[in-house]
Amino acid sequence: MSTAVSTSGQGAGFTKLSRLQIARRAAEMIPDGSFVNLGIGIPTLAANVMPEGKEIVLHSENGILGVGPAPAEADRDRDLINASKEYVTLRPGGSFFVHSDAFAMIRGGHLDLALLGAFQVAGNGDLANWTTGDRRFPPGVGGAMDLAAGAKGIWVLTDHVTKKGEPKIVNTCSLPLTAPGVVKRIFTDIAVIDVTEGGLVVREMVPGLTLEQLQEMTEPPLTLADDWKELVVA
Amino acid sequence: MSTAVSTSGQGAGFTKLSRLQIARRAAEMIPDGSFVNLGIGIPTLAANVMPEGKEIVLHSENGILGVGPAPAEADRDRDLINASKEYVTLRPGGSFFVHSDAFAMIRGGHLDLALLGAFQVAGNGDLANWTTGDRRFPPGVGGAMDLAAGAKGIWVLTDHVTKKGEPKIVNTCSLPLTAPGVVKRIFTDIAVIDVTEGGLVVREMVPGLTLEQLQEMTEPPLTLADDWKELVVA
Amino acid sequence: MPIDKIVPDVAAAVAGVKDGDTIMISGFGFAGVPNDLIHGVLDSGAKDLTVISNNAGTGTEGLAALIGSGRVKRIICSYPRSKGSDQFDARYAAGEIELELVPQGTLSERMRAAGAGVAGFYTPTGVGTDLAEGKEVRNFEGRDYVLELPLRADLALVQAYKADRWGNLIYSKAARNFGPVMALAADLTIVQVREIVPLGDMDPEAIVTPSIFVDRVVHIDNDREWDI
Amino acid sequence: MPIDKIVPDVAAAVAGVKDGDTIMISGFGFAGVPNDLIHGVLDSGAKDLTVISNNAGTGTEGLAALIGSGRVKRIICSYPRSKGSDQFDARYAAGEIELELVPQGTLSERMRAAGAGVAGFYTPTGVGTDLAEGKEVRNFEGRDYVLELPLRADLALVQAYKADRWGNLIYSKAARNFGPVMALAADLTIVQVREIVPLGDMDPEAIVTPSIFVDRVVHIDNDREWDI
Repeated sequence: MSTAVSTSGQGAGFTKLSRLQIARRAAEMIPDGSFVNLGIGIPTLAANVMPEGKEIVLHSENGILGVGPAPAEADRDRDLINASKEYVTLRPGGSFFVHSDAFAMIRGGHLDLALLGAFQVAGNGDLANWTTGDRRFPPGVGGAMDLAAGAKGIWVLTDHVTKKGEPKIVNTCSLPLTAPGVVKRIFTDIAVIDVTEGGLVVREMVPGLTLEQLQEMTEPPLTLADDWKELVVA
Repeated sequence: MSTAVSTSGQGAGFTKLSRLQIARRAAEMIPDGSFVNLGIGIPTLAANVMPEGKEIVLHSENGILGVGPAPAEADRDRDLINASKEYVTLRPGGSFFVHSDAFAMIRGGHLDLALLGAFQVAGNGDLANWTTGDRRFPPGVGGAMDLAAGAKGIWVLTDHVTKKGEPKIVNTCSLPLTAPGVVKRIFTDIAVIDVTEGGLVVREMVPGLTLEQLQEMTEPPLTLADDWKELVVA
Repeated sequence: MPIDKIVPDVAAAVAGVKDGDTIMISGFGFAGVPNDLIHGVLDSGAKDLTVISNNAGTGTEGLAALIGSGRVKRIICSYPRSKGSDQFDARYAAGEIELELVPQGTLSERMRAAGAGVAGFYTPTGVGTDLAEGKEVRNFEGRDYVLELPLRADLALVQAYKADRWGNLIYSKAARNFGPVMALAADLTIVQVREIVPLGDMDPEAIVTPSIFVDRVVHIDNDREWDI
Repeated sequence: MPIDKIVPDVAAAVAGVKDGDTIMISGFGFAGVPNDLIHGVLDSGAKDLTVISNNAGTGTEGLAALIGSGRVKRIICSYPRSKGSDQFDARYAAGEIELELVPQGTLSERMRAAGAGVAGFYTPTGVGTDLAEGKEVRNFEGRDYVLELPLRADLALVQAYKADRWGNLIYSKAARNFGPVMALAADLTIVQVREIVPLGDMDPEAIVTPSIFVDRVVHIDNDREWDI
């Protein structure tokens, strides 16, 4: 587990989670026995920090069920990579299949959960994670739209704000949508937020962060859950 | 190979082919290297009389490529049957697959040829082979409509006339169609007939049979091919 | 907690089946028919069932017994009548069972559509025939196609050869037939297998039905020949 | 005559490729990319090509080299931009290559449709997004779906692990990816394999791509690491 880094320039007394810690917190909350897709970016890191004592089956869009953690460098196999093109391993009970079957699993509603990255998430669960809209760069959709449309639940794993400090959790996505109204939970480097019919509900915040501070970095109004907890990663 | 039987009651000097001989004649004419589906009835018999020296890959709708001949009784395997529910074997190079893939092969145009049974064939290639229209009995379509719509070529294997002596090769099918305009060649117990844009062309007749006799048993007008031959089964 | 889809017996395997359920049953002819599971459904007493299966049962056991019990109100299949399909034939002649006849490729593709999140597809099969009556026909690139809709089930009863505790399956020869595609299309996929193997024992390249499609597995070591 | 789909070299494997062809290329990231066959196409001089592939090539070899040659006028893919996709990025920025971006599941399902005789299908993927613009949207049971059409190719270039002379294929781990579905969708399926085995050597239960989908097989024993 990498060390959390202090935020700089915000003058605030809290420490942001690393990417791996975001992935770890999401991994901890996955119900035991789930079949879960890990999308490109922070989500694929989760395979390396799955909690002990639970049996969760990880799906990769490129035709793998039962993805295991990254191998030692000597054990890397160029035929065994995940959606982020990182080397992975296969757990006992795992299987390989053709792309069209991988997406039959996705679109057919067979996955309990998909963990995805995001450029923007709106207060109503709209997700934008495939194009910055900058026409100089080619967009890349990959499996994001299929996952957003097909998995029973969508959790987003993302930094809370952009590199420029702008909110990524917004009233309305300014970027083209991946799918409307699909996100159920947002794991950021400072909070865990549920998307509910009544709006965004903060379940966890990193120690030292106040709701006011979090609200300043978030466009839609936030409510603090009665049973909110400090966001601490094991 | 069973012995040909003499026709009775027609006073004609010709001998009809057995079902196995019909299958054998069709098998002889399959181009080398073809991938061929064998439908229920006379067609599945062809697997037992494939010509030597050619390599033809037989497909069965229930998920087999590389169907071989019937096994000896002691070698029967209840998991290895063909479309007619007869015991078969698998040739080296054969494979098993799910029904939906078996029909992807069929509908997707990957089969060079399908050999099917028929209740009626019309002069324009219309095929009727799934229901007698008698509402007391349940109809059964099986894979016939998929094969008729999907294979590159359709050959029909059938008796020339019904048990009552009525023509099965008709001007217009009175029975509900399996598919319109798909039959390319008809193998009967007395002739081999091509369905062409210019009408039905007789390629082969059993020894002793005249065109006039054949025409009496056939509704649409027949033309004799310039290079017609006696229908003799090796 | 280790995932364990293996249940102790047939009753536990079919637990929850209820009146009015739609049940897919694997098999083509006598190959790959989950006879023990079918008799589990029979023993459950569930009625007003819709059965989706390629054939309509033969002999006196298995699907024929279920149909003979009068608890199947409707069957969706491609080829109901065979030598020995007396139970079905009698009920059909008496107007006591509804029949939806579906071309075999359309049957399996409608199952795949249901399992793959496809809401409809255009097939050339059946165009210009009675079986396309009342269905939307649409022309693509000069050829007509029929719109077909997904076929789902509450339960799929599947026979396979081997399973592990995650529910990975391999089959035996042509007994594979409809099993893998029915496993996609049902809310609850129940499998009877001849052998249970330890997790990791199956070649990951050769698994036919990945674990995600399977809910319950029951080991049937009495592999008797049924009258079907 | 024995069926023998094995050809002696890459040039024979890609013989017949011509200007204007549409070519599917297997692979996801660097796994399962048929680099030798891609260079065969490059060496053939064919131009005005349309490439269908999940990614758009990285590094200096393989698909990146083909795109860099300026002979690819159009690419249909789901995820063109990756670390190292400089060849594509430059051509795209210069307006020298056309891009049709297709969601990955729609991409593979459109291939399957082409290979399975399906003229169109309704998918929930992309509804309400820019990638569904101009496409028919239809409501089934209260949910919107987009009509997607089959995706065919003149050639499919596929990398597999083992083949026999009939063209049966098995793959290696996640290098399987698009290979089996591209093999369905192309008029001519050309495969490079690491190993050729005698007919009958493969387990018939474990064959992933049955022989019927394969046209030519070439053995590449030089399994070097490409700059991709």
